[in-house]
Amino acid sequence: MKKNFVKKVTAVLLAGTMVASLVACGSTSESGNSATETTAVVDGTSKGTIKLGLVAPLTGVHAEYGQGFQAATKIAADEINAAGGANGYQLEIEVKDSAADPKTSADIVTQFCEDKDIKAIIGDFTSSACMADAPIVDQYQTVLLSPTASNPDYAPMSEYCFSVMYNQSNMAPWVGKSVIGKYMGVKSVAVMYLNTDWGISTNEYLLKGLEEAGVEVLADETYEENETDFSSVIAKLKASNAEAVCILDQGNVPTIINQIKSSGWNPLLVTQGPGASQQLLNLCGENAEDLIITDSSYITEDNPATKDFYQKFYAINQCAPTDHSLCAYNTVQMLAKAIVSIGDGEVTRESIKDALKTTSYDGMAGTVQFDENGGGVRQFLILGVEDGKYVVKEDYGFE
Amino acid sequence: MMDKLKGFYVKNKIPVWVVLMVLLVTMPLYVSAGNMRIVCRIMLYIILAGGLNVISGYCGQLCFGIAGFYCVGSYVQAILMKTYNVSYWLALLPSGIVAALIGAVVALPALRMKGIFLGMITIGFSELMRLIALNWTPVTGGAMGFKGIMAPTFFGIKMGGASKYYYIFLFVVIAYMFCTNRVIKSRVGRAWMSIREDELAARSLGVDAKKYKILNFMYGSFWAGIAGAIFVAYSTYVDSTYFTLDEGFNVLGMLIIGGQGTLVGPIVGSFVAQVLTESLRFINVWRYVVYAALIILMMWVRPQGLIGASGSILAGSKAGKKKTKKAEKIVKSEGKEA
Amino acid sequence: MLSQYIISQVVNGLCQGFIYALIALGFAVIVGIVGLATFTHGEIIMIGAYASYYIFLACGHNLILGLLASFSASWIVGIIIYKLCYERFLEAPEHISLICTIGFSMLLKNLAQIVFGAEKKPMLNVIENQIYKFGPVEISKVQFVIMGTVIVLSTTMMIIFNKTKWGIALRSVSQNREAAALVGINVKQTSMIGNCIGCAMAGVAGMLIGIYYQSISPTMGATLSMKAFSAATLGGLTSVPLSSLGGVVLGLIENLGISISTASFRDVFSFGFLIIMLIFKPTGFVKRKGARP
Amino acid sequence: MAALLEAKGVSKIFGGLVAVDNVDMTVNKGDIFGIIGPNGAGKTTFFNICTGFYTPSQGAIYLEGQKISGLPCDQIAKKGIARTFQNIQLFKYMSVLDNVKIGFHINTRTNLFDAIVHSKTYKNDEKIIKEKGYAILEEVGLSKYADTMAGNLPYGVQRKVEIARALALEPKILLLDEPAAGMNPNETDSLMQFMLMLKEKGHTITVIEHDMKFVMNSCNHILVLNFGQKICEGTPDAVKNNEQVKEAYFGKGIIAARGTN
Repeated sequence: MKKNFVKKVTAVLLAGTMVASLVACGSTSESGNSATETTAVVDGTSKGTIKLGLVAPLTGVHAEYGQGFQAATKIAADEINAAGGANGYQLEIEVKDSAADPKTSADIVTQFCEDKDIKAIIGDFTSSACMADAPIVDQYQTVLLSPTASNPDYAPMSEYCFSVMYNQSNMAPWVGKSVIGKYMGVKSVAVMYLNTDWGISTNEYLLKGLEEAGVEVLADETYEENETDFSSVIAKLKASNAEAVCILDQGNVPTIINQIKSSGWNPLLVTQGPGASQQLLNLCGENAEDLIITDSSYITEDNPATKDFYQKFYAINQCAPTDHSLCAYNTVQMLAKAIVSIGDGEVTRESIKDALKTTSYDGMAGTVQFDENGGGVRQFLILGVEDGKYVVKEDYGFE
Repeated sequence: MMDKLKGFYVKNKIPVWVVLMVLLVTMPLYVSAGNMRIVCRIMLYIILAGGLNVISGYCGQLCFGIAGFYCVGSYVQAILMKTYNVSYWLALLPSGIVAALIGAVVALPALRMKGIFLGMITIGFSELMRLIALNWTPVTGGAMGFKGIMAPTFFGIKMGGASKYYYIFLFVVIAYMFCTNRVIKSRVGRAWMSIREDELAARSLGVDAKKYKILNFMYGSFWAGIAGAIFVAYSTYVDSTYFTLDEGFNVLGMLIIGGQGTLVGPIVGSFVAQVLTESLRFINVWRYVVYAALIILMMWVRPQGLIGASGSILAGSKAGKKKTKKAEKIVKSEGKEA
Repeated sequence: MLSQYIISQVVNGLCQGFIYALIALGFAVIVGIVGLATFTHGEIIMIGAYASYYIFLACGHNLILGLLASFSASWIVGIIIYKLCYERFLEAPEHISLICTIGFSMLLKNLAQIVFGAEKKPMLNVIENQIYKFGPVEISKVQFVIMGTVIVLSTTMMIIFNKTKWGIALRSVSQNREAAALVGINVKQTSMIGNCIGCAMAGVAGMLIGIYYQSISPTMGATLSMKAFSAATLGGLTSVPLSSLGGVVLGLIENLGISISTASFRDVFSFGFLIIMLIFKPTGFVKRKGARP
Repeated sequence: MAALLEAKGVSKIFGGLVAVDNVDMTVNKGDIFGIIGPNGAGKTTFFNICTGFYTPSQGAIYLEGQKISGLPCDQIAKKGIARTFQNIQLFKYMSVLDNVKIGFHINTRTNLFDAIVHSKTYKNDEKIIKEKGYAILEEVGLSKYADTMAGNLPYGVQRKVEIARALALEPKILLLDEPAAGMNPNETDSLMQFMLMLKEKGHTITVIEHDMKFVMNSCNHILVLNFGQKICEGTPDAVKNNEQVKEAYFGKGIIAARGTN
């Protein structure tokens, strides 16, 4: 009796969901399916709303960053809307989850492109997903502005593809030549890098910079993205007796620093990639002392430039923002700037693309603009960690 | 309700098929491009789950590593098309065949193993394939992946985009269904099923279990390879992150939701899984929690899958016992009459 | 210098192997006593780690308290897993419970991302950085504590299994469910306890991993559980000592392999070894018994 | 009479246990050959050696003078030995007809490609299978169960299905392992009639059985095993009166006691 009841209830539930989903899939509007964050402040000057799509991994292995994107873009949109909108237009962001799956990401981008109301798309987190999306936005002629896609092949794939995450061809040689060679002045370095598109290209450019500066590379080790135990890599680097260790990674940097310190080794540490965030300091604690890190800004509560963003972000996600979130924040700001620069012209997907090409945004993280391919160019600071806080060692433009 | 549906189908076989075919062929006309991509994804998973169904459903060989064959098929297609400039259509078959050969290699150690040990081998193999794709940079592009794999042209029509590429998926799904339906109902299919049910008895009847297990793995991985091959030109970009173990578990999950050892199982499973995860989007981050809960619930209520027969070896003993009692009654009454 | 390097790699390998061993041991207990495999192990590791994280946050860095917390938290999850994924399916084909555990693992992972937050959490300096030197062997205090804990726990397990009445009941269930029921052992309850012990081992391993790597995240268990799964397979899936041996061997092979090539090939070494081993010895380290099949 | 199945000096040792010890056996064409012996005498082990599940530690098995021991069991099945199992090993979740269809495996040639393109081979094979399959079911008296799932049938019927499946191999010799175990006297009787009928049709049968009445009434030649050793071989009457057999079945004490009486 009881079992039958359970069966019936399940059958009804399943059938209900199926019918609901069929209806939802049948309709083209998709409005019921997604989390729409309307932040429109209705006032007299509003010209209407412009919808932007955000595709990000809200679930799955990269959920941390996807949720960061969601919060950061919301903060940016709220700020813009509160200040009267972008050239009078209110911004509305529609968020959809790609679950870190490139297939799903491409599907969602197609749905966004099909939706005529959406003027530009922000996302995705991984380069893989962005590369899968690129042909679609090219076909539909819609801007895909990724905060973090770092594969050097991505931005040139289409004139509609943009990425805020710095182009490694400018950045990494500078780290090798100016930061490690000149600022730190070390003679030998051991490099460890992530075996992903980003890690490999960064490493390649970094080695060029190091060669120019005449720094000897004693070890150059790579590892998989889901690595947890770095002790054997560290033992290898340790055996090379290098003066400094350069870590090219994003999420794993704190783990690596902690493991280097707990192995009883104390080399000079320099890292590129994770961004100078409060999270890094939290995760490393004392181990982060004397770490050299390059970033366009540092996002902590103490930094007057980022304090506001930090607090807003913390209120939403209950965790400290990372550099990735800041990049996501910048994407919205840049799109808003592009819309402003269109002026009285009609805001279309095409005009946004043309405007975005020449947009430069001067925000809390230095100036960001795009090169001829649509790859982002940012300016960098050299930061050091002292007493658990970031200290600016060299300002923008250090050569 | 199932019986009524079946009865209706048996009575109106031809009209049902005609309506179904017309609906399928004209689908891009009434489904938006965004949703066509979901349809294509469903089709992709039908082929993958179908390949797995042959291995684990019809032959009872536990396989978690279907993503490995999928990976091989994708990369062979990509390499043939990009590096050797082979045309899309010519590259399809070799991709499937290479995947099938790899399947045979995996089947060799599998001959001596069963159950979870076999599952473990396939897991290890699947990860190895992914790692080779990631680390063999000169051939596979490594972490940078393969980009710019173009969709083919078919009599001058470029098959790019979901609405057109859908027909290739549809064709392969129909080909899969057609072939598998025939194979399953033949001597080969019966041999596979006999191995699933009782390998010892099968061998005593002259079924060469080794040969048929290898053949089974090859047939299943062939379709997974084909799925990979057609997917690559659909996605235009491929790298090793597509072929994680989770993908293999996903496919297995879909298969079991639909019902192992049935022809329609993979179709139903893939459809339900994709449509559910898509339609649960309104609950945001909770959707995979709910989806996971539904999977567990499903196992409680219908362990044999939505389509699977309750009297199948795959359904577990409890369901089987009930039927036994029922059958015993029938036999008894027959005995009285006699 | 070279020998020093090799020794340090061996120590690293051993330490990692010990962690694998602890997880694999729990795995072997579950497979042995419940008779069904699990894919939820990675998430149990994560639950154990988070339990100790919150205890450390509330009560300071007290290892014993952390151990108790992770032990009991994962024990409770073990009960839930047993009720949800095993109890109904003890006699059913094994793929059914496997899918249940896959589903439950998905549920826990996503729930953890919602409840604990998706970001990494620091678990800093629970044990201070300190290096001990024994001749050419350098070993950090963390590694020392981890190896110690694993050895103590697994010996306790062995003693419980072999010397106590309770352990004998557990073993009898693992050998023959029906016979055990006939001599008056509550099979269901015993299976559940076996499952909980296995889970608790994974939970404690989670805490140790948190301490060793100094940060935890909801997805931390995935790779580790696969490795432990491999280790247990090497040990024949049901044998506790051999599974632990499998873990240690796997850890050593990975780290020695890395020392001659790169860390990108870590999984190539472990899975490659597993496959080769299984090809030549399908039952892993277990000796094939001479009895009639 | 030509020897169909021969065992020459067959032994099987498991670890330290000698399960079958230097057994010779000759089954002639047209025989119903019985193998009897107390529990644990090594009968089933001996069967498993004949059908290739085990390889003998010593000695060899010959079928029509051709050595078959050492071949895998599916090869031996192809040579013409079909068997049933002590604990019925039917494909329980398949229909009776499908069970029999699988029995035709070695007599058909269809491969994967034949199946996909429905070639001539496939069509021929399916036709043969269908006709002969129904014929066998008719012969065994199971046609009314053709579409029933095998596992749902009562015990006695399952035994028959297993025999029907073995017959589909068109074997030179049929090995039945305790076919009457668990049957009631009526069923046993009908089974015996059935076996005699098969014999009439020219089948050669070897049967392991506990039921003395069954063996004595149906077999024309009997081999007795005890502790893996052959203790007696001959016609039912010869075996009935053999002292060693009585000893093996009833124990030395009883025989001795009887002797003094």
